[in-house]
Amino acid sequence: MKYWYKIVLIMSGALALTLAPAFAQEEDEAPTRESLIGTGLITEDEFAAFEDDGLSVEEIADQVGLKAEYMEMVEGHGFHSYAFDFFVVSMLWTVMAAALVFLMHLGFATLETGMTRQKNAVNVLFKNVFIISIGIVTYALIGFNMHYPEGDWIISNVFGLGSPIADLNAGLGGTFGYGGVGLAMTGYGDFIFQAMFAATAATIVSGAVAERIKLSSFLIFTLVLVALAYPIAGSWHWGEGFLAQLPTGAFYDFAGSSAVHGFGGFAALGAVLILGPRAGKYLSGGRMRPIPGHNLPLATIGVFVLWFGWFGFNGGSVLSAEPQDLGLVFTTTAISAAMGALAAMMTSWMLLKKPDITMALNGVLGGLVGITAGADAVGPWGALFIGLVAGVIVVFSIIFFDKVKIDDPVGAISVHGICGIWGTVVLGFMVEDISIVSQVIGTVAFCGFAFVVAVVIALILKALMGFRVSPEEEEEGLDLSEHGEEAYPDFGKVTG
Amino acid sequence: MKYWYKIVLIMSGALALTLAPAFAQEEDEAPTRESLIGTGLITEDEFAAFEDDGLSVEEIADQVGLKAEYMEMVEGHGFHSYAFDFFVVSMLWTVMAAALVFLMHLGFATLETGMTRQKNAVNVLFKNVFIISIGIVTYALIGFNMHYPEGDWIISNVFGLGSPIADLNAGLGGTFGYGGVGLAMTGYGDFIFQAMFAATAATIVSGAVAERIKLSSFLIFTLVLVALAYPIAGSWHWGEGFLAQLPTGAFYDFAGSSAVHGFGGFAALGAVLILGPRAGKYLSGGRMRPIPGHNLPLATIGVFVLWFGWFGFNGGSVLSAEPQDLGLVFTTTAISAAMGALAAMMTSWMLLKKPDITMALNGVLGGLVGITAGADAVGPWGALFIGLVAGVIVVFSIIFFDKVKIDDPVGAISVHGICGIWGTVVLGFMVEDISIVSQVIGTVAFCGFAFVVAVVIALILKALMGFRVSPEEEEEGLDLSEHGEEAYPDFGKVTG
Amino acid sequence: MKYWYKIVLIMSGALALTLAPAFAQEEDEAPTRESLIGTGLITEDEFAAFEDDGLSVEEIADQVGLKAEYMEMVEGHGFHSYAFDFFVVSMLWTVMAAALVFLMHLGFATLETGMTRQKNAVNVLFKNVFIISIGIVTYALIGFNMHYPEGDWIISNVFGLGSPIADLNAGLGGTFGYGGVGLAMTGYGDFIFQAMFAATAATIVSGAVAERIKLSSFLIFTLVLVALAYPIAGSWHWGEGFLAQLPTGAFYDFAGSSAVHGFGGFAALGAVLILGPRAGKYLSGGRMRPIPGHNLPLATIGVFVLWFGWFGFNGGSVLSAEPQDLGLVFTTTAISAAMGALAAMMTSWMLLKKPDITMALNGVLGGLVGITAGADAVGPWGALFIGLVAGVIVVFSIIFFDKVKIDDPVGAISVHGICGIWGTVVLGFMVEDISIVSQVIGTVAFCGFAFVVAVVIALILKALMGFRVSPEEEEEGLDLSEHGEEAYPDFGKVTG
Amino acid sequence: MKLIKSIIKPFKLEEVKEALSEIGIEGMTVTEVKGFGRQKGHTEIYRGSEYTVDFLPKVMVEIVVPDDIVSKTVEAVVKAAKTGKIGDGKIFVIPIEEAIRIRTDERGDGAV
Amino acid sequence: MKLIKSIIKPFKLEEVKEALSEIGIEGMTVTEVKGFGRQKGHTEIYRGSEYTVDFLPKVMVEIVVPDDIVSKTVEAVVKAAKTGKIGDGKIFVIPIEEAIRIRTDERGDGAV
Amino acid sequence: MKLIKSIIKPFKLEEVKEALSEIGIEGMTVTEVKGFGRQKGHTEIYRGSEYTVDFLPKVMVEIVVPDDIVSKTVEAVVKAAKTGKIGDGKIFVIPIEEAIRIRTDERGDGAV
Ligand SMILES: Nc1ncnc2c1ncn2[C@@H]1O[C@H](COP(=O)(O)OP(=O)(O)O)[C@@H](O)[C@H]1O
Ligand SMILES: Nc1ncnc2c1ncn2[C@@H]1O[C@H](COP(=O)(O)OP(=O)(O)O)[C@@H](O)[C@H]1O
Ligand SMILES: Nc1ncnc2c1ncn2[C@@H]1O[C@H](COP(=O)(O)OP(=O)(O)O)[C@@H](O)[C@H]1O
Repeated sequence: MKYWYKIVLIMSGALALTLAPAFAQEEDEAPTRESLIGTGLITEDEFAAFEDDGLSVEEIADQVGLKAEYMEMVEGHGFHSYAFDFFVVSMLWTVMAAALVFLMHLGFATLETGMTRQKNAVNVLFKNVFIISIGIVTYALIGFNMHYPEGDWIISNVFGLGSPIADLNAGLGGTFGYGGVGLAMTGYGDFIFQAMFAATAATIVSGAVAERIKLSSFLIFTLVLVALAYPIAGSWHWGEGFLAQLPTGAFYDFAGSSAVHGFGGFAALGAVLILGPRAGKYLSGGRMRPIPGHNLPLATIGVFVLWFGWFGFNGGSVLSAEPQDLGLVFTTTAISAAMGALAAMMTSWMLLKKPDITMALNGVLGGLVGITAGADAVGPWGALFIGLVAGVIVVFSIIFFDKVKIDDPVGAISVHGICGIWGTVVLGFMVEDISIVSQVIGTVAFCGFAFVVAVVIALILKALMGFRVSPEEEEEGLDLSEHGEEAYPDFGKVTG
Repeated sequence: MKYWYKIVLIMSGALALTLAPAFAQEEDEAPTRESLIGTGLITEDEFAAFEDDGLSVEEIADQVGLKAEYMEMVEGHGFHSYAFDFFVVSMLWTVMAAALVFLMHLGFATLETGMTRQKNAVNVLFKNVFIISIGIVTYALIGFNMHYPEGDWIISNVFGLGSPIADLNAGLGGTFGYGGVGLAMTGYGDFIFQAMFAATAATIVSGAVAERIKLSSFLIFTLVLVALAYPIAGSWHWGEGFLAQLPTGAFYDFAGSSAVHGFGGFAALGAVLILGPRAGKYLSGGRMRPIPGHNLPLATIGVFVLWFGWFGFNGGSVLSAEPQDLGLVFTTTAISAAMGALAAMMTSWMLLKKPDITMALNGVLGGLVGITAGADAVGPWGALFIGLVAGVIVVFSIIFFDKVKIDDPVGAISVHGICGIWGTVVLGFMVEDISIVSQVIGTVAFCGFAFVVAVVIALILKALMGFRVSPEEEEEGLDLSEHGEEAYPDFGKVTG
Repeated sequence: MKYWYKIVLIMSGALALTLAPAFAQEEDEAPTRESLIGTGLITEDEFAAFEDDGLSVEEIADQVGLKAEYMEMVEGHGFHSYAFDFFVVSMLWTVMAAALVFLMHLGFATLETGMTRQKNAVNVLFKNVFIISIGIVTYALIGFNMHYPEGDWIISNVFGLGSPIADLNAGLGGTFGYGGVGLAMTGYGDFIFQAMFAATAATIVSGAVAERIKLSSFLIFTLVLVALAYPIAGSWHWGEGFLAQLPTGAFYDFAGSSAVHGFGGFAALGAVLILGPRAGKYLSGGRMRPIPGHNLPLATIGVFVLWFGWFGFNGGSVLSAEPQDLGLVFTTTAISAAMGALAAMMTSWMLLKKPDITMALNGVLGGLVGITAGADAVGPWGALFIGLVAGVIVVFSIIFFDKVKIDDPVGAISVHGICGIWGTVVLGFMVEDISIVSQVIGTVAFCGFAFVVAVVIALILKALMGFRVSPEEEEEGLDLSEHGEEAYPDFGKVTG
Repeated sequence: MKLIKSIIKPFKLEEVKEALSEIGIEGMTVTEVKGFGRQKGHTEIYRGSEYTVDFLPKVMVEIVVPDDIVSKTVEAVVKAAKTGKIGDGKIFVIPIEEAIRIRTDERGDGAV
Repeated sequence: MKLIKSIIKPFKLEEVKEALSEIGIEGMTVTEVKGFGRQKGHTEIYRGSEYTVDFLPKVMVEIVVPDDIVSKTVEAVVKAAKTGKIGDGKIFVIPIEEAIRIRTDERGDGAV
Repeated sequence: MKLIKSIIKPFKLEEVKEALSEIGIEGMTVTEVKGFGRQKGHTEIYRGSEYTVDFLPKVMVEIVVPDDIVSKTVEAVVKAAKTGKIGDGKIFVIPIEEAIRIRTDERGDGAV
């Protein structure tokens, strides 16, 4: 046994040597100066210039070949070749933005892990890996075509049944004809960017229900949320459903303060209400005992990564590389986040006498959620204002929910739910042509629907299989009880 | 109370259903084959091709509509539409680079936290969240227009008072006319990229003064540095001030070895001198006791993230997507960082008999700081040389400062200050047309100014409100004394 | 001594003031309306439009200057200016992708650190910093020109001796002529993207041999692998060597399931066989005791970062910004990773009764490695299938290697080696025009060669200087024995 | 004086502390320990392999009290720490000869 | 009854535990400690400066046993923990007055 | 022989160690503990809510010495650990019956 690898070694070596001999490379018919110029792809002058640079005829032929290849590629876009380069840049931005939104899931994973206790860290991480994975797969299977029914409604403007995605590059899917200036990407670009969005809503819930939810129930809860509820609600607005056609004027939510964050925050609220607070948080006699997160550097990593990813979340929602919007959206996003942080720092410092890092982090996120609805619709001063208020709101909101015994370990309800409402509704007051009434209707539709769906699924799961772990499992920690694993088996340990 | 949510639930559900009915979608006037071809936007052949692909007249009309929209967008750039696509790519790169430079703040936050003690981790993180936030906000309020006075000087070529940014997309701000090839971005692109730079200088200081500086004093110190000192100094060089007009030839500092890193490093030196070393570092009898950082994986994350972000820092400083420069800058940046790491590893291994990870990390950073001034001016071999020397310098420099009792927990003075000088001055010897004299003048101006400003603010703060925490607070750790919070409340703890 | 800084302070201040005086700015010859229109760069109408916007003649002249500059830049690309904008976007994507692949080294560093014990964390981090650094430097010195011999073979189609890179922007290196549609980047772009790839193979080994390999031997091992073995093998396929010319049809491996991951995984296998398992893993009586990694949040960070970076690894391998391929590659990459995670979660849950986070993480990586060979050749359903099988395989493979006492702390052999084979070979069955025989030959060539080289170097190193640390050093941990440093000196410690 | 060394379940610490406060005990020293006893350890899993963790987290509370309140103290701890399930822990009573308060140099019962 | 307090090298814990099981000892309490003794500490390095770490990681095993098996227990620990190299550690035997099992209120030898 | 068990403030450990070295004591065992006593805990804050941390970090130093140097040792510890502020800690002296050096099987005073 011990020496079996020697045999493999010798055999592989022999094989590699056997395979090595060079195979004769076939030569193409030799090109000439005339044949090249005859193609019309190179002028006499250009040819001469190449010769001056010392290129041989073969090498010049290669260069002409490149031009032919390029022409073919552009012509492949047919009627749409007029916008070829703009389309290429925009598509590049779309997939980069998709990658950035993907990275937000690292942000959520580390933020949530850092803000909860050590004994539940593996559980939080596992849920986050699951969410992004199931999100992408179900979005391909049904979500995408449910989110964007393209007129294919079951209940008109409210619900379209999704089918698996087909070859999205087929037909116009790979050209500028797919969506033009307003959606300058290929079909796959559209899919992947939206797929990364889809899982976000579920991730938001994950933090709020952490440290006590039963893993299997959570997985099913997530599945329903991400595969059905999110695309259905999304179709009302981005899928050109009823919110895009309100008589009071179309609902406006640029990148999803309500459609994504409000949705996630209120789904979290619904789940938390059914779940109840963590054991040990509320003591007898109405006293409350905070349960500090176990790793604040990890939580801070999470917030920086989320901020970074948000440039893709908001910036990518321009849906092309249109430079004026891109610059504005990056600027408003950064300013609102920064101002949210400063406002939350100052508010918590004045209110609580100590500068609280967790409030600063939530201030960043509040500012980001707040600006998401109007990142392209307000200027830097609007962003400053939205961030400022969001940073103040988030502090009071977190304290409020703690008071009324709605236990949310990471502050997701306040950050995503409350600041999501703020950012959406305020646009009715700040931006001309955006109707306050439409904003309120849209916000209520998203938040209300998410809340109802969450409560209903949670109640069903509770009845069928239990929604919460047993007190013993909660005491022991979900890492050991659900996973039989520890997050840091080495730290301060005598023995495994 | 317990059931209030059921009411909300029912009401929301009812509301959602009420809102759902589909509103009739209005139809546009039906287009025809003739009307479309009549627009001149589609040829007969193209029309026929679409028909062959099975598109209906309505669908073809949509495609023609896209073309019209695109044309309008390009024409919106007026005279500058000739460079539309190049401008779009360049602007995309600018905002991406801004996001990368933003991420460097995560790098600094984790590096600094990892290199200091557990009991000060929250404090370090808090400062880093504050710095980037105040940096962005003050840069919008006064920094940007102070940094680039556009001839609007108070003291000619030395000092221009900043005003809040206005609508930067106005006028030519959203077109190629804003800056052309040399600054191919919109006004907001310019702002956001420079804003991310601004906070860097202050962040550099943060690490050097960690574990003993009073939080409130540090916040004020940072505010002055980032809102006033950095843009003033920056205006001398990038704002076309006196350093751009030296009689010996313009000072050359591509992305800021001196203008950002030297500035930050020497501001750190000034602050550290007033502050004094951490308690316990220098024992009686002249002995020195190192104070190891508490989390070297975190510090390593920081350095990798900084290296990653540096591609945006240096690459974005091309200020367009000009492909030749971009490739060169990425290459020199990577080679110098890599060589810096190898050099520091070998130097510390030979010198100290052990391969020290913290020295390797500082070698990476030294190489990055070193190449920053000339990333577009030297080739790969120049980069190899600059990185090699930077990696050696940084090791000796850190040991030197430790010896002379200038206590810098993260090595910021050596990495940013000393390697910043190295990278700037050496260009005078390596690159034709760069004057040694100008390089020395520029370096001294930035480093000297930063040092003086830091010392002056520090002395004022010391007199007014104290610059350092009390020995008891330092002993207890700033997390508990300043924030009343712990970074890892769970680890190895019996009870909260 | 104490006051020396005051002198510096005063002197610097004085110097700064001395340098400050404004130098008179020289004026250019004043332009006129006629002179500008005379350049042919601006029409009368355009001039008038500018005047309407309130621009002065000087300002209009500036705008005309920008146009001239732009024209010059485009014309600088000579014959290739037809593809200027596409080339610019593609090059931007190449360097961005290089940065993303660079970031994968952060992913590897944190994954490997998290999956090993605390007492070896510094050692793992040090190795990772070394690998990327030596990788970049040696790739510049010999690797690049060995990897792409451009016909300059020593042994035809098998081995070309590398030389240091010259000025890669020279000649056609900075234009579209360098590589055309199929390689739309500058020479430096090509270099930096490939350089980031090169170090990956060695990094893969690093995790498998962790916790027992002698540092100095590992550094030499890595050096040989990255500087010689990887580019030689790579030349067979990407360097147009014999694998690109098989009589059965060219071997197909889009981004390197075999050429990078299989190579790395089998090099790891070779090294591990010579090294033997970690002390304490296999107890007397054939029992096995798992050695849990010390920081699973860190490991999870690693996997998310790797997934993020993989968008650059696969997406960048399109070698241009061709939008159809880009969208497809991002989509297949994401779907395969997601499906790999789900499959590994379910497999380990059913098999082991507990949902194991480390298996979920390896499932993500298995899916990513699997799709790497065919990311542009299969559609979303192919990706789903490849990921699904990879996620199942990886679980069984890890358990298998553990059983046969091949101790691989991070699962690198299974993830990179086994899933690399899977992803490469399956293409022969899934994609028309890809020959099963060629796929098998290519896979065997890469994996076999890597294995043989690894075993040979390992045996030589073992004979010359020892390949493994002493049992005492292993027991104490490599951090103390090799580096004299601890990763977390503060945690749960009474005193340093 | 006696040293009362109790090994208890970690989540009972708070209750034990309160029970002791109620009977007027103002000082104690707590250590995190690992216990091995009749209570079986649990099984963990890692990368496909199960293994047993024999040592369970416990908390050791050390209290020095004058002889006359030893039994009252022991009773208080027993009452507060008991769950009735295996693994509740032990109390050991150890004679001590002298106690000194560092701050004041006080000795004997007055020092604790 | 006696409290047998042993300070041993950490990697010997497993062997000591097995040796004790073999002679029928079913309970023990383990603490992570730092030891200072004849065995010198080691030198670490940080950013170019060396410094000595005086305290070495050790494990303290506390076992309460009836008087009659004290010497057997001590021998078992000595045998299992010995490497013969400096720093192997110490065993201290301390008299105890009473032992109580919290779960059952049992006292004396039956409680351990 | 006696076991001298001192609970001190963590930052005094270095000084205590040096004081003990000076009087020729070559061995000791140190444990990180949490103390509860007259010294009040501190208030922490988390997400807007204050809470009290009752347990303060302390260090327990255990030293076994022959009977004749007990008082000298106690004095050395008291002197080195005293700050005069509340919370300085306690010293408890406990009789021990036997000490064994694992490496050599030495017993009694020679073992420590
Ligand atoms: N002989 C002993 N000596 C020291 N500690 C013991 C002894 N027996 C038990 N312990 C401690 O008491 C804890 C509980 O003991 P165990 O036998 O599990 O349950 P119970 O006390 O309910 O019978 C153990 O985990 C261990 O820490
Ligand atoms: N007098 C003592 N009191 C308490 N613990 C001691 C004493 N002497 C040694 N120890 C503990 O025993 C450990 C081993 O002692 P050491 O003198 O290094 O080796 P050895 O026991 O082989 O002579 C020390 O690290 C310390 O934890
Ligand atoms: N009765 C006691 N039993 C055991 N440890 C005690 C006792 N009283 C105090 N301690 C320990 O001594 C430490 C200091 O005691 P404290 O009462 O706060 O101050 P002081 O010793 O100055 O009066 C406590 O934190 C605790 O660890």
